[in-house]
Amino acid sequence: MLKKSLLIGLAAGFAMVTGALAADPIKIVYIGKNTGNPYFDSITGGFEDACEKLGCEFEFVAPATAEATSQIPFIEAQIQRGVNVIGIAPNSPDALNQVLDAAKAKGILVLTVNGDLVGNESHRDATILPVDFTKTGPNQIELTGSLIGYEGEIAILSATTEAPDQNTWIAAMNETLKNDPKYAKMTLVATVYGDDQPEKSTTEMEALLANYPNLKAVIAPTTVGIAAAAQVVQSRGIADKVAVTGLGLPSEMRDFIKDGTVKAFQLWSPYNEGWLAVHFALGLLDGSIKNEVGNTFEVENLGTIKIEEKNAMNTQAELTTFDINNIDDFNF
Amino acid sequence: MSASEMPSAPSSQDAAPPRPTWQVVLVRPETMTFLLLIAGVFAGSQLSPFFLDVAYILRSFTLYSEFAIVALVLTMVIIAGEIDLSPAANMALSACIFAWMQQAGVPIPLAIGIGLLSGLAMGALNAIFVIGLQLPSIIVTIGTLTLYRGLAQVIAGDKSIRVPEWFIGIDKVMIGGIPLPVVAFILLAIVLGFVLSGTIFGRQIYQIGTNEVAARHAGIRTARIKTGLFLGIGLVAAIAGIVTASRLGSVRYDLGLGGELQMVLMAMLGGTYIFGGRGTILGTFLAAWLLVIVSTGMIVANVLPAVQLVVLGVLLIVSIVATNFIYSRTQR
Amino acid sequence: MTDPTNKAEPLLSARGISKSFAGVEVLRDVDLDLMPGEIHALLGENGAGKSTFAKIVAGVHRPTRGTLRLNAETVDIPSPLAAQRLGITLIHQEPISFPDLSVAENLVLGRGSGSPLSRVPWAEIIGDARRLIDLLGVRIDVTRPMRGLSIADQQMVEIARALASDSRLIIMDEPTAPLTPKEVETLFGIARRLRDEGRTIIFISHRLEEVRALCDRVTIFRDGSKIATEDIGNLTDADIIRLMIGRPLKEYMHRGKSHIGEVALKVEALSLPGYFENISFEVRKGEIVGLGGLVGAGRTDVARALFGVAPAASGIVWVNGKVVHITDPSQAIREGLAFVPEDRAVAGIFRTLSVEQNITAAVPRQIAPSGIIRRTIEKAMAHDSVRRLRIRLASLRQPIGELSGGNQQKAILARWLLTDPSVLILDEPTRGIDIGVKAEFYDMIGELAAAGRAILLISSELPELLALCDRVLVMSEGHLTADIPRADATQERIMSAAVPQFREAAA
Amino acid sequence: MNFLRTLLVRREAGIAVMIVLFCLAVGAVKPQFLSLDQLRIILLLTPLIMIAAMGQMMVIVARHVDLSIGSTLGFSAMVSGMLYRFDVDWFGFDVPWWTGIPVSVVVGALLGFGNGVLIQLFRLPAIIVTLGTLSLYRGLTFIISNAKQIDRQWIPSEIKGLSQTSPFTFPEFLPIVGKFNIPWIVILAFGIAILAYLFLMHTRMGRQIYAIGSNPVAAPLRGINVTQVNLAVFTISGALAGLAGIMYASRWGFVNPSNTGNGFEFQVIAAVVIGGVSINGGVGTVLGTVLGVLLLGCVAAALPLLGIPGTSQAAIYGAVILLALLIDRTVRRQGIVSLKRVRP
Repeated sequence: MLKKSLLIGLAAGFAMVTGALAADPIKIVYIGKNTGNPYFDSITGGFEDACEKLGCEFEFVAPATAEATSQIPFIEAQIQRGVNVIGIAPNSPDALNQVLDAAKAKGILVLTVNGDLVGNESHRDATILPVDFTKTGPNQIELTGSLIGYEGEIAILSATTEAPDQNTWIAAMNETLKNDPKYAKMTLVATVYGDDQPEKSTTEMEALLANYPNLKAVIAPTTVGIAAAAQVVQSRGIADKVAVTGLGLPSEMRDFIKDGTVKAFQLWSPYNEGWLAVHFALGLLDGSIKNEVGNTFEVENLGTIKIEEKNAMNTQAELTTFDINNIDDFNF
Repeated sequence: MSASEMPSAPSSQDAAPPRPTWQVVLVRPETMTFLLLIAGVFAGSQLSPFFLDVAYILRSFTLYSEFAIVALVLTMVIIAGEIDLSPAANMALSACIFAWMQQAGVPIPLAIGIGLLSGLAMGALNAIFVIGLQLPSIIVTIGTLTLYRGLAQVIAGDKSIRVPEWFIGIDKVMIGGIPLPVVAFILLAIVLGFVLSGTIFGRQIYQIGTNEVAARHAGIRTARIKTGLFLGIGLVAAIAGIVTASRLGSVRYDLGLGGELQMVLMAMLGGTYIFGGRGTILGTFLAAWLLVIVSTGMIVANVLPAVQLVVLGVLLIVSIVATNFIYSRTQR
Repeated sequence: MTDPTNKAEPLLSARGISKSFAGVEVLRDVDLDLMPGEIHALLGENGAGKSTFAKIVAGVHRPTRGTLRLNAETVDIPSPLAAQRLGITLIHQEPISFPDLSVAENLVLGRGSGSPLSRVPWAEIIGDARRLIDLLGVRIDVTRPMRGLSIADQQMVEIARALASDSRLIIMDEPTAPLTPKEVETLFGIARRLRDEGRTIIFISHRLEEVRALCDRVTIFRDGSKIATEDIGNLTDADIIRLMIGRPLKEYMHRGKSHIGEVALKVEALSLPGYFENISFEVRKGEIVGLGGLVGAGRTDVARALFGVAPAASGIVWVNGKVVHITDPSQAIREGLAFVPEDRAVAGIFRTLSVEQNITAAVPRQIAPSGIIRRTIEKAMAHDSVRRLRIRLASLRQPIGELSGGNQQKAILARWLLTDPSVLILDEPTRGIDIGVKAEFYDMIGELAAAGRAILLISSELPELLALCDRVLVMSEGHLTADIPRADATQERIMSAAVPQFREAAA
Repeated sequence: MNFLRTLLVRREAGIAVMIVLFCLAVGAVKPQFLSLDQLRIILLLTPLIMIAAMGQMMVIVARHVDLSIGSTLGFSAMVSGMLYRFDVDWFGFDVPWWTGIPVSVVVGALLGFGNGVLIQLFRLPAIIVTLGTLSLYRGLTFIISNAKQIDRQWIPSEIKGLSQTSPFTFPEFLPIVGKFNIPWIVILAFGIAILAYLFLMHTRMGRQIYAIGSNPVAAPLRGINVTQVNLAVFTISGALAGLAGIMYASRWGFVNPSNTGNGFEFQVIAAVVIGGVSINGGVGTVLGTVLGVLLLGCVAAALPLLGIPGTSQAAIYGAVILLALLIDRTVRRQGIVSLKRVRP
């Protein structure tokens, strides 16, 4: 018994020694909101490909559920594992502050990828966002306008009432509608929240149709919302009367595009977020990039990236629009 | 009148011989918990070289310390023949009320007081339904669990409420190198362990759980003691909620979501008998460490969270089967 | 009546039936033949083995050894279902029913076979049920749920069920306890009719007069063995009692008169609607007052009300001259009351806890003056109790569930003596206790009274009341119907006050 | 007073009245609530809950509870989803569109059977066992799916069509009902309810479920095979959760390892308890359960129409469960009192 445990101890010791001897590659981990979220498959793909190309170790972990605190033990564990870079899509803008500070104190580079710690930016080193979020609202309004001839009642089906990104966009949409004479004949009649649950999103959508019989378009700037809204329109066979658009995943929306339920919707490339995150992180670590606002650097496939206010950077300037012509070109 | 004058009773009436002492001491569920704990430490050290680090394990325990603290009181509730599935939701609602109050300008001590009072009130509502109206606690607390978390959501929506900087970081306060919440857990375990085994209050909890009708007939104020337990767990849950708020620095309605499963698991793994009357604080104390060791070991080894769910479910079922088996063997 | 033993073949013959529970033999080598068309009584003290034997025949228990032959074929009866299929039905002491199901369903449940998905023929079931109930000459709506039926009606449904399953052997386990004499008469009429149809009935009862009125033969059990099987006509009551207890009745010692002092417990106009009405009596120090009556007459409810388990709605209670309003047992204990409840397992013992804990359960202040348990005090108190009451055990730390019934009951009594009560309420204290320990109890009760305690003794055993009590109160249907001084107390007087019809005639 | 009592006792009538009053009240504020269109919305909100509620009802009537149905739903939906997704990789051909229906039902039945075995074999309380399998089955869903969602392109359009197309439509020229169609999924749910009714009221085993719930101790004495019945009850509950799983895929067009069926058990238990099924076993009707489901559906449909934020929905469910418990308690107490009168 004693002999056996001694052997195991020795073996473990050897493993550590050999591990230390090999040139330590940079270890990057990305912590998603929760497992089973198809959105993160695509981001992870970007991380993996970039790491393979640039030579670093990558792992994706995520808690089973997306409540505010569920990521904390995972961050603790990564600190303990001694990774070099933590990328995270935070489940809470502030509940992670303490543990992220602990990570930074250990010299770990903390990047928020696809979602930021709004109001708590000091607790991470930089953030990588897919697009310039100030342009999302106007982009969406323009797309909607083009679908309904810039005239008629529209409504918004959002995620949760407090979702920071969505609220930024909705505010921008309101501004655009109010200020741009091009959209003077479009009126926003309601903003409702489906809490990113299919059931709730569906009942909210049904309620919109019941409350506003003259509705021309629904903007759902959330992947769950747009799918639910499209499904309602599809089952009621009113695609020609009510246009559904917003932000969606091509993989989830392909069918709706093909059967004409949805004419067009928008998104960015989640893949590129992962791709950019790895390039940026490795650049910082080897000193080729300085993490200062206003600096720029080149990334393969993405061109010149500029570090904006609050150390934020975007993979692309404006949203990509998906419709029947290009939907099959995207596999995420 | 002496016994020898009476016709001697047949052999069937004689008392059965008691079990040998070694059996009484060793054949008990706590032994199983302890062995599992050792096995867990060993398995964890085999899974990941980063696991065996006292500071890390203590830090990880801190993340579960609020649940563990409540689980100690829950153990007493279960021994008394009841169960409470609502404390995790209670934690969320108390913390939300506290955070909401302090945000509205109520001084922190007063806000804490109100938070604790609301925890007591939630315990009282459970007590009214279970003791006053004689409804089964398991169904009642499933109802109140939904209600309390729902109310937390009504109060806080899904935004997080910040607490002031100085209030943050109770888990960073170290006493002899041990985080304060862990110290609190250990102290509470010692106190409650003594209360349960050494005081008349504890004695009567066992008696109520063994046979409530008999307890009432023996003049034990069953309603008062059980009400006390529900109030106690309500209060302790509120304390745990506010400790969590200090650890996280912010409060959201989903604080401690799913914590009821962890708490029940700690009590069950520690050999608390689901039908009441049996169990010890020592068992729950060991089980809390076991659970943290198992979870942490898997997280630091980057085991899929799915596997963790499976392991938790299996552990729960195995622990009840084993506990029931041990008790049925030792009970004639 | 022809002698049934002359008929050729027994319906059921048992040979060498033995049964052990956890290594303890409760039934030893019982041989018994039951003839078709006879009503056969099983008699014996509690725990003598008669119910165990009946349950083996009904498939509830399986014998450890021995064989059963039904119509000369060896049979194995592994379950009540198997028994039913063989035409054996057990009618339980307390009818087991499914309160949420209709009477008709209760009648047919478990009858016949068929795939689980086979159709329930409702029309047929309801028709059959009506027919059966009519046959018994009672009025019950068979489509209403069982919940809410009186015990007697439930029993009728049970009997109807036995008829429905066309049973050849019907076992009635103390069926008459909750019934009124009129209902008993109906039941007997039915039983006789069934016998005349050629069925066999096993009748378990403690009431000799009923056995005598109904049964053809009796078998007497004692300490797990069959003592005798005889035609009822060949035995006198004294014979039967001698066979049952193994010695003459007079060994139940008649205690000497103790000094009767001032009033310790006085009750006036105590009422709890639906349970008892207008109960008034008093018990003096040193006095043993019996409380007799049929099961369900409200005696236990009065005791529970006095002790605060289920408080009365109105009425006044004095304890030692002071008016008290007791709403909780803890309060009752403070006022000097003690209550040994009827059902030990349900309301008395903490099965898995130690004997020590069980004994000291009612005196928390004494073993833990500051809230913290003082083990030495506790141990000394428990030890002293064990010695005084001669509780037989291996260790004070032993779970009380490991003790015999009599010793468990002694421990409960010990618990109450530690509270030093001035009024002791004993509800069926000797039920389920073997005869040796019973006599010990009688002595103890006498001693307690002699020491100046007031004792209210609830008992269904008339000899017990007659032997021990200074006065016997009798309850019937929630009312106090008699207060009989010792000198005038006879079994007949007590029974006539206990049975509703007689009371009305007497009034 | 007498009327109130009848209401409480005849729970079905009570719920029906509650539904009508609720709808009228909402209709007074929002007239569009009282339309055939809304009826269709409500009906479409309920089928998953109704299917699973039939199983849960049997479990509760037998004096148990099944907390694992949400995870069972998720797992069986995932198995079918993966079958559609990977059929070519696994078998080299496309499986017919209907394959998922029997597969999900069988998978659900197996999981339910697993619950039953644990509960019956080890004599464990169902609530704790199913709390364990709630976690266990959810974890297995993640593992088999490798935590990947099955997107709508993989779900056959016939399956999705079940919740959109109707087997029959009213003639167009009819006023009002002309455009009213009842999708397959709703008909299926009511069909299951009718089957459940026939099973519970008109088969031997159905009645035995009531008997066990009414008096679990006496049931074996009456020759009822309690093991068999309990296993059957949990298996049926699992099978119906499985059917609800494939219907989830139909209704929402995707299967997600984490969302699908998450928290479903609370909705179902709420509906069943509201429907008058007693948590003390032995009492409950299919009609009551159907009405309970519909009442929940009405509430769920009315909230967004009234502009009540979705965040208060959980609190309302919780309050409704507690309210149902109170009503249950009131009814039960009357029963106990009347029983005590004849049997002190």
